[in-house]
Amino acid sequence: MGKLYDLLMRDYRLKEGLNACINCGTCTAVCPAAEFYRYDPRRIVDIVQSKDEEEIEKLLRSDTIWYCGECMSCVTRCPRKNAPGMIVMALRSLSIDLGYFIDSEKGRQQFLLTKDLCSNVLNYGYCVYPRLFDYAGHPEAGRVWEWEEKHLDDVFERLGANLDGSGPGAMRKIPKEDLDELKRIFDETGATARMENVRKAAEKKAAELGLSMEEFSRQVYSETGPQHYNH
Amino acid sequence: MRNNVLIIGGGPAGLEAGANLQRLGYNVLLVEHSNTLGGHLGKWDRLFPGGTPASAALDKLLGSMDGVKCFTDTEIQSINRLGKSYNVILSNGITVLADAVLVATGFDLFQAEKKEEYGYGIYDHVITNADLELYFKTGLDTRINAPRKIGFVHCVGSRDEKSGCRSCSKVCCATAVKQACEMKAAFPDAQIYCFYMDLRMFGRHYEDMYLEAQRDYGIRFIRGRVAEVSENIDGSLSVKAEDTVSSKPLKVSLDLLVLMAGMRPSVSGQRIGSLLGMQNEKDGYFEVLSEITAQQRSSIPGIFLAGAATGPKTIPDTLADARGAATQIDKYLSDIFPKAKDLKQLIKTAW
Amino acid sequence: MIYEGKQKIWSEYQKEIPDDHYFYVRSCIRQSFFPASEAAFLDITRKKLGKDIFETEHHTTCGGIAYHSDAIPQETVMTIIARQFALMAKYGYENYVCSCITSFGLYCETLETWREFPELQKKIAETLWKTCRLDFAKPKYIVHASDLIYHYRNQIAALAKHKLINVHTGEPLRVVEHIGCHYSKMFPSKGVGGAEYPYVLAGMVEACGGTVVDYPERRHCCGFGFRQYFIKANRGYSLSNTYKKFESMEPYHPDFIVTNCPGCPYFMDRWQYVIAEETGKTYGEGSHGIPVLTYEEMMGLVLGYDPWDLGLQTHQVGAEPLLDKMGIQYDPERKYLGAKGKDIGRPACPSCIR
Amino acid sequence: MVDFGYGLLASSRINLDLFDKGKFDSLAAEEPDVRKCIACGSCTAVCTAGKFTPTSLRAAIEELQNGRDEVAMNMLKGCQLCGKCTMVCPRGINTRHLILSIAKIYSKKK
Repeated sequence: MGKLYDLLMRDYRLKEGLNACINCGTCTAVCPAAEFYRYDPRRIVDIVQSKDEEEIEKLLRSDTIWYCGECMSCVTRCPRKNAPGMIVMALRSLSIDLGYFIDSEKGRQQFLLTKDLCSNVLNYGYCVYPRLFDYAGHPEAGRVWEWEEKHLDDVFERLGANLDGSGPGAMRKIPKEDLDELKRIFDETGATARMENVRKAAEKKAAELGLSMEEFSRQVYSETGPQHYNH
Repeated sequence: MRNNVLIIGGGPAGLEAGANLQRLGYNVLLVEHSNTLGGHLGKWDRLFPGGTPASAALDKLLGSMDGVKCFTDTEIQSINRLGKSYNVILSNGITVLADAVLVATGFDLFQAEKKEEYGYGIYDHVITNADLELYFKTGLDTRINAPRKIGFVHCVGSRDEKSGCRSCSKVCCATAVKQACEMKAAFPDAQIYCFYMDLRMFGRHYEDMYLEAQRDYGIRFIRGRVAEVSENIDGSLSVKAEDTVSSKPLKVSLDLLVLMAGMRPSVSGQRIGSLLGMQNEKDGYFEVLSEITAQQRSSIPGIFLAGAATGPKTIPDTLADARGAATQIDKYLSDIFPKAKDLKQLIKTAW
Repeated sequence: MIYEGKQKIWSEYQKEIPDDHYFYVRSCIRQSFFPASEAAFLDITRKKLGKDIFETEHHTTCGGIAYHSDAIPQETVMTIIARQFALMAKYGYENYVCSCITSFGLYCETLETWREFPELQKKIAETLWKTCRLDFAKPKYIVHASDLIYHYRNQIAALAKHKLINVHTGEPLRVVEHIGCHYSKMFPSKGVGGAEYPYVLAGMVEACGGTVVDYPERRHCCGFGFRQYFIKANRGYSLSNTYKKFESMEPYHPDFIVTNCPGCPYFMDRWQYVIAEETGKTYGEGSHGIPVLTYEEMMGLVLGYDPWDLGLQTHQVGAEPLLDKMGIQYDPERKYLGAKGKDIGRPACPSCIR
Repeated sequence: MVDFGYGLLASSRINLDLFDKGKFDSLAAEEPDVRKCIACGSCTAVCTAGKFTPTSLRAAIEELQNGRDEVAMNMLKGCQLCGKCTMVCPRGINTRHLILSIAKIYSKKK
């Protein structure tokens, strides 16, 4: 048994999510990603269960594992009680831990996701924080958000929220001692280490590409190559 | 004195075993819980691979039953070991002393509504293999309305751990191919699809049937399990699967979807099993003494098994199994209840 | 379609939902985009129904969005979850109600993983103590906030000021119910009605006089996809999946869409706007879109809350056609006011959708 | 109009409703054996061109029936008509002949 497969099998999501796959394709049939990307979750499960080290490594370095939206629609369908979406999550974790994620365009997006979401959690105690959700970066949030963003305090107050206030309520300020606990959890369970690894790998990659971190971030955030699609 | 043999179940296995045991000179009593003999065979129209009418096969079985006492609408109320035999009380008040018992309780069709995502019992044009056979027999089913696009879904309730059945039901692939051809013959303009995972064309002439389905009937075989069915606004069905050969998700609108409901251990058989204290395997079918050499024997002396009570079987498999059971019972009875002439022989040898 | 067939399935998936005494946990997305919905939930359960729904300022995100964007490891999210559960126990509760569907799915998944791998649970309990000095605990019951509203749907309907009935025609309103994927797709038995024909929203709609529209892509994901939305380069995925749903529901002419996941209403609302801007296509009557409501907004309207107090002005697709059908009086002048009647201007009008 | 920087993606889902039955029937009239394919993959396994270009008769036959004629034709573009596939086909399909007929019926210039 090869090394990558062994590493994968340490992940509880694989222990729970991989029984022998019979390649029936029910996962792919309902997969939101399979219709728009060059993506076939069935193939991913099949490659993992093949224990083919070379193929698994290719997968870990590829765009393929980053197409899934983790909606888990596949989980309902599998007649063998597999969880393809969970298997993808395990592959992603390993790809990040080994630094392979930086080799693919979609994998590199991990840099921004890790940076932004982790800092939201650590600084505010929320994954999403409305003051950082800007209309400029999210034009689809609509004209209504363009307006709301400018009047966030007024709108939130009218809607009975407690934006950055003390005590309970929607979007309250989460006390410092609780944020400290989140930080300690991050340190203890590998999230802080992951943030560091991802950042370093991104900096190295940006340097390789001759880009500043701002340029690298912009590229990762907005650019998408034609290779992901079927047409 | 002739030995009594009790057969539980009046389907093909029970009928064939009954006729053979009668010919071997035993007193045979057959008990059937429903009101007719023939089991699922009586509800079927034609049989694969050759299209033999099911009624002809059933008539042949029934025609050989001369002398076999049959009680329909009759349940086993209790069954207890009494010496070498079994004391059996029937729901019609009759008590029988049976020297051997054959359990031929068959199978139940998987309840297709349990496969919720296929919408049987919810969508207007989703039927099962059994519904389609009934339609072939009667020409009546309001769900079948001049369909131009028809789909067959293999492995419904088979090879599916979520519906509690890991194993293959053996007959569905061939049934689907047979029914697909029959539908094409009935509706020549229809485009017909079979959604399969593996086509298990294991029997003699089955592969020929498959070839004919492709070549002569233009049936399209798509390798991918149907994942989801929904109903369109016009009442047609929208079916999703992956075409695993193309590695792409696939969608098709159909006017009729036929679910190949598989075999499950029969509920009435389970009841008999618990009366007898007989072991089931994990799949719910009865355990046999040896899968290879003693398929028709249970682990309880004097209790024999035949047909789909020990797992999915085709009709010819079932009939062969029933004949095997008759031979096994004959052997058992002559060993345990030596007859007069045997006794003479025994004395001769002993003295 | 045979309604009785669905009823049979619904009867098979009835989860146990305790009547009272819940520890309440908010949702990152619902707070950010639909804060009034959470306020309405608390108002309905506490004031209208008189239930004990406890909230502490010390609870945080469950980390689910970061986890499903693969930004944090499984152990991290499990420990954050353990911390939330521990807070529940610390405040003397054993019933846990969460506002978020991602959280709900993750709680179910985590409890299942702990059950299957007790050594992992032990490790998480130790980490929890080490990092937060909290005692490990597990809830007796976990429900989603929509489960609780479903549980009390008939009581709420009895208090209704408006029905989900078109006051002009007397016909029931045609409602698309959209269930968040993580509600029951992973664990069908954890959701009211299961995964195929969930009843949690349908039950509310029916109790309030509406009728549910079943369209082919009903079960399809809204397309959020976590990273597929957060990163601009991937947003085509998210947009295209919502588009697929709207194309599929279009022939049924739904009056509105109701959702139980916090993300779905945002996407199904905003992607209608983007589709309109990019292609000119709208799915409602005239140049209107189809209003997308949270279940709290729907029940709030039914109970007679002011639509602007419910935050319907923060949706891009205007709810006015629906309000008109329901016979709800509203003051267009008050729509975009801030608190205490403060004038804070109004959003620019989109070019293609109202 | 707002420039969002992205748009709707083209669906690559197979839609069997788009299958051109008439065209396939005319192929089958000329080449009845096309219906005999069991998608075993023997042809693709031995394909000389397939090692260098995405050539697969099995996939092409499948795609013709999936209403994706263009994808199918691309799968045959690299074919050298070497005939190895004919030797291995378990259903005895004259694959070379079939490929020529496909090219005749489905090629755009006519």
